[in-house]
Amino acid sequence: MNVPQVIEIKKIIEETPTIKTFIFDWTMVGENIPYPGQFIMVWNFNDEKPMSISYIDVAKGELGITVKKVGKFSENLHSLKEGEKLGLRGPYGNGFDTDLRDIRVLAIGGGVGMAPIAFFTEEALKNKAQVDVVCAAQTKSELLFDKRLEARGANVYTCTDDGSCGFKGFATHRVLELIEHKEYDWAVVCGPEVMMRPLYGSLETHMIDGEYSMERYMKCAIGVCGHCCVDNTGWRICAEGPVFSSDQISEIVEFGKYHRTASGLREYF
Amino acid sequence: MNVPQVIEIKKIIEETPTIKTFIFDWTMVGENIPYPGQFIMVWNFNDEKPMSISYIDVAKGELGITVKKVGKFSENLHSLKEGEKLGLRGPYGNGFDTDLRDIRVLAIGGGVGMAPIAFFTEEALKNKAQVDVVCAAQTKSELLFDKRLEARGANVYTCTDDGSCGFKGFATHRVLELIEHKEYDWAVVCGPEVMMRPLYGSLETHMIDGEYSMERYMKCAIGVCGHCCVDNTGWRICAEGPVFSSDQISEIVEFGKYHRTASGLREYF
Amino acid sequence: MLKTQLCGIKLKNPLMLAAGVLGSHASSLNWILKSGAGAVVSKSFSKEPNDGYRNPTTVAVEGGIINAIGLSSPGVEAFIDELESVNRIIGKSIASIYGANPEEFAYVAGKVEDLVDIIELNVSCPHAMEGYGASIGQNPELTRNVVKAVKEAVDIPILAKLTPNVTDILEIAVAAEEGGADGLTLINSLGPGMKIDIVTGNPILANKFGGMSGPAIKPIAVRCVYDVYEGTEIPIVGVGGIRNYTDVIEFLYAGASAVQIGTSIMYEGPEIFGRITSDLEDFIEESEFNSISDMVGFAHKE
Amino acid sequence: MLKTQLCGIKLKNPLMLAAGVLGSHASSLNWILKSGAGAVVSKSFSKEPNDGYRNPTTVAVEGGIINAIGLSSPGVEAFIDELESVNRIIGKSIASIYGANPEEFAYVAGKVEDLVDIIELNVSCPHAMEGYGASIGQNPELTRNVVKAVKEAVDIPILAKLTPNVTDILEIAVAAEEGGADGLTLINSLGPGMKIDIVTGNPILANKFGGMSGPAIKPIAVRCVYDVYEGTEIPIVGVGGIRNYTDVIEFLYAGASAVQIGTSIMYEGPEIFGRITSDLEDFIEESEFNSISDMVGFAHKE
Ligand SMILES: Cc1cc2nc3c(=O)[nH]c(=O)nc-3n(C[C@H](O)[C@H](O)[C@H](O)COP(=O)(O)OP(=O)(O)OC[C@H]3O[C@@H](n4cnc5c(N)ncnc54)[C@H](O)[C@@H]3O)c2cc1C
Ligand SMILES: Cc1cc2nc3c(=O)[nH]c(=O)nc-3n(C[C@H](O)[C@H](O)[C@H](O)COP(=O)(O)OP(=O)(O)OC[C@H]3O[C@@H](n4cnc5c(N)ncnc54)[C@H](O)[C@@H]3O)c2cc1C
Ligand SMILES: Cc1cc2nc3c(=O)[nH]c(=O)nc-3n(C[C@H](O)[C@H](O)[C@H](O)COP(=O)(O)O)c2cc1C
Ligand SMILES: Cc1cc2nc3c(=O)[nH]c(=O)nc-3n(C[C@H](O)[C@H](O)[C@H](O)COP(=O)(O)O)c2cc1C
Ligand code: FES
Ligand code: FES
Repeated sequence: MNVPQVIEIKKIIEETPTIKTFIFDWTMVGENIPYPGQFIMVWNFNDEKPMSISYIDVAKGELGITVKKVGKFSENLHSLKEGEKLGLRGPYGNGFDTDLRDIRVLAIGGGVGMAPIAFFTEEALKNKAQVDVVCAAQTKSELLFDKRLEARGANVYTCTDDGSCGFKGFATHRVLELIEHKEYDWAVVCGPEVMMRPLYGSLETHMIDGEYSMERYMKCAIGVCGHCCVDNTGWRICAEGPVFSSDQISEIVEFGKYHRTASGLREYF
Repeated sequence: MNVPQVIEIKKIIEETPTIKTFIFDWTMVGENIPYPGQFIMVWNFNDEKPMSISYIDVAKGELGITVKKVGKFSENLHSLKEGEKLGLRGPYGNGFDTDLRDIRVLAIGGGVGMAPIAFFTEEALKNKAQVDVVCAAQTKSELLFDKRLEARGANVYTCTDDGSCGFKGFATHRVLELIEHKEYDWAVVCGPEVMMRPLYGSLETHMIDGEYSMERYMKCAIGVCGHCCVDNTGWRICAEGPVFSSDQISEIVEFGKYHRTASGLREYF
Repeated sequence: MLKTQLCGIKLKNPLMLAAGVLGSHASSLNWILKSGAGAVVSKSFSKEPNDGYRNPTTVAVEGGIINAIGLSSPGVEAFIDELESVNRIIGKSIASIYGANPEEFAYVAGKVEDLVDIIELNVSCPHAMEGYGASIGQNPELTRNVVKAVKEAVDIPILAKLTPNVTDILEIAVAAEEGGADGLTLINSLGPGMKIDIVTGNPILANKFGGMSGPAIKPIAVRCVYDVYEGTEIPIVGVGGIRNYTDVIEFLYAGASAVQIGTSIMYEGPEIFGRITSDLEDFIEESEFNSISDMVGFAHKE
Repeated sequence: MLKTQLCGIKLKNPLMLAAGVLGSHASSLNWILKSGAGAVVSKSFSKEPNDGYRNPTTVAVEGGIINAIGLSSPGVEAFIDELESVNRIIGKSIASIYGANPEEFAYVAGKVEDLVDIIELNVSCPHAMEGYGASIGQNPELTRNVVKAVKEAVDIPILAKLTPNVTDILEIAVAAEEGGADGLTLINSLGPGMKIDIVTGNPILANKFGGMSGPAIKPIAVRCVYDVYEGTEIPIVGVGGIRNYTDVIEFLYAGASAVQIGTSIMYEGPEIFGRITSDLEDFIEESEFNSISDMVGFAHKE
């Protein structure tokens, strides 16, 4: 399983001007069946990087990843056409708890952080959770998966930095407004750490436990190299993570503060 | 499984002046459970040689081998005491067919060739076969397992080269006498090839099919080295054998004629 | 569709039996040929008979086995009888030979030249007696001399089989090429390795250590083929850990023109040749390749 | 009961974390110590920061993985912060360092001498940049010089970690001993090896080849320890493929005074240290041994 399987891109969906979803055929058996929050390593024959799983269809045997164009690797993926190939290995990491029947969940995704949130929301809804989604982006055209999740029965609350969708402000603001007026039992969060850090504060203040998905520079993704370990617990994002509970987040002192580059040097957010 | 397990000798039974049985504890699960005709490789920390399994007790988790003192290795085994250790790996090879309900079987063992014959006879009797055993040795005190099999319900016919047990003559003579007066459906044979060769002739003449257990110099016992292969089929005694059907025996041109030494040189019987 | 050639010798497919595995008798060699191999390599034999090491001569390890058979051989005179009975109509016959010096190699090669299609020089056994096997193949000078002596003695193609247990296999490969080898067989068994019984403290093999073979050594073998392909001009026969058609493809891509299969016969018997040839045919049919030779060295493309 | 010592350093047990596995941050090193390791070896670091190779840097193979992380390192200045946070009360801290020449090694060693208990010299990485890693450890002269320079620069014990990818590891071990090494760590990853994708023909690792580690390399590592134990006087740390207490015993019997565990952490996480220590205790209790040191070299008995 820890060898990339080279698979044709079956379908490419342009989600926003900077975000595309890539769909692949995927054998859905045993440990191969991903759950929300897990990621796969994507090899473009030049580099290999982690991507959250944003979509699966077990019956059709399909899996999707959703990529934002931000640098060399993601630009290369965006240049690919249907029928071209990528190497995929995984799924890796733990995942979100989706066994949330009758639980009132607030799912919060910032930017391409909506990728695992969308997959989570669909599974949680199947399990009869009540899911409100906060979908945040810089501008309206960049909102990701808001329509998709609305169609599945989630209440979707959007917000953008420039107010182009109505609500002007960061996810934090949107969430604060919501939790002051509505009761939630559980939160699920994925996005830039500069967004997650204050969100974590607000949710803690309102005593809303939940799970947070983190990103760190990954090399092996199979729990050996130690490059993705976080201070001070030493947990591996690729094995013990990428999803951590609120309690665990409180032990991850670097959360929202710094991460490490390819060499291992700390880089502060 | 292809690594010797070092096990204490639980019990040693002096069967004859030159033959001892060694009993070991043995984990009786799955492929570890031997069937008659299979052998194990026995390591005395100096050399390693094949020995047929002569006895098992699945409930008690016991396995036995029966060794005749003929040379350096077997002499060393004979010098061991209960509680001392040997390395065992296996079981290897195919085995005798024991699924012989209501079949009239003639089981023939010469010398220590009675080891797998005894194990076979017990299993065949459990499966409700009718088993007559010809137990041959050089002299009465060397008769092996005749009492054991009689006690289990087999008809045992003994013969010795010197007539000390009553019948004087080789197994071939004993068998000829029997098959001329009694009907058999199936024969099972193990002993020196100089004995098996004429026996094969007689049994073929009387149209009695059966199975023959062969010995060849063994190195790996796991079917790679090719040292135990026989002409002209190339079959490996350790994998396709050591038990062969009458039809197969007819294709093994070296049967009863020659075998090969450690270097691979042919040695004629 | 799998037809190819090696050093001018036509092969019905690129799969060969590796030396020392089911290769002591004509009967087993013929069985392997009937099972679908394009060629068979004999067990390595020498001028004089040799019993090899005491047992245990093999023991299982993770992903394969280690063995120290110790180059048992009935000697060339006896082996001639075997080679004469190999069915060279259904496949090619390759003699693997060993010796202590160039003269012995040349002598044995000359004796069997007319009975086989290719001669493979075993200068690489990792558990041979002092002066034999890898003690030659770990030295470029000795390797060159052995190859040269045999090249001068016979007219059929010769393959030099090399050991991976050197600091730089390319250096040895180049020496063999300079000596006149028509091709290279890479790799002999790895290590050597050792397994110790934890109850008694005894190394399990009578020879204490032995060469490692089987699926676990494949990555090393593929790398050796890849490296040597870049630095030499003569064809390569890849060997080490092949169990499936995908393994064969890796070796071809790395630069092998043909491959040998040894230890994996332990898992499923000679039938492995039939299974892999048919899987390989299916693969090529669905691929953009037209022949085996199209695939050779594909991993070196830009 | 598992208490032992290495180069005069007391260890609560003979199990250590191997270099480069979960060893980049103090946080993961402390986690491993808390999980029961007697000592931890850091990821190898250098004078200046180094990104290492592009991904893919690891890929699975039969019985283990091959990796070409490429010695990524934040540089000694940044690594000092990590070493300062290692909890040296619950276990020992070992710095693995690398460099291009004796001066660089000595410089880095001097910088961290006060922060660790032992320094391990990585002269053996099989996928390092030209001039680093195994290109030192494959040459006895260079190895001797690096060891000597560090020995002169620091007062704490130094281990030379050697590569198995040489014709004769004993030759290198002796050179390291002559250079003044207090002990030897055997072995760094094997090969290197290569895995090729059969669809595209690309070698999977960005660096094309990488060092092999995991259970498959154990027989080779055990043999290296066994051989070097016979030819040198200084203590040996065994490493390569350990997954169970039985593997640890094999290394001790072969001649290792302590062992390191790397790749197998992939299978069950840091808990492997707790499990193996407890299994090892049970074994010793039922055996005739009284201590770890009783077991060292047991396979060499007559
Ligand atoms: C668990 C996880 C899930 C992810 N899921 C997604 C996803 O669903 N969609 C998506 O678009 N992106 C996702 N990413 C980020 C993605 O892996 C890349 O970092 C991103 O595509 C940028 O790469 P680039 O080369 O295009 O840009 P670059 O400019 O090269 O990199 C931008 C930043 O990405 C980070 N990065 C680069 N390489 C890696 C690496 N090997 N591992 C981790 N981070 C790296 C670094 O912080 C870097 O500064 C995920 C990352 C992680 C760790
Ligand atoms: C499948 C099989 C089952 C056997 N079962 C039994 C058994 O139940 N009881 C028993 O006493 N013996 C059995 N043997 C024979 C046994 O393996 C030894 O050959 C025998 O003990 C003689 O060994 P030695 O060293 O004492 O005598 P030696 O004088 O060294 O050998 C006598 C003869 O034994 C044969 N022999 C030696 N080494 C081997 C070897 N590695 N493999 C095969 N044959 C060898 C040779 O023909 C040799 O000439 C069996 C052999 C085989 C192949
Ligand atoms: C039992 C055994 C015996 C071998 N004997 C020889 C030999 O005589 N000559 C030789 O060149 N190689 C010999 N080899 C090495 C194989 O030919 C081959 O190079 C090696 O095993 C790697 O291939 P594999 O992994 O497919 O077995 C032997 C290997 C095994 C397992
Ligand atoms: C991902 C990875 C990174 C490694 N990095 C280093 C390193 O930086 N320095 C070093 O000396 N050895 C390094 N090694 C080698 C290990 O320390 C060890 O020698 C080798 O992996 C064999 O042990 P194992 O089979 O228990 O992993 C690394 C191994 C792996 C798997
Ligand atoms: S990326 Fe290597 S341990 Fe997580
Ligand atoms: S003993 Fe090796 S193949 Fe049978």
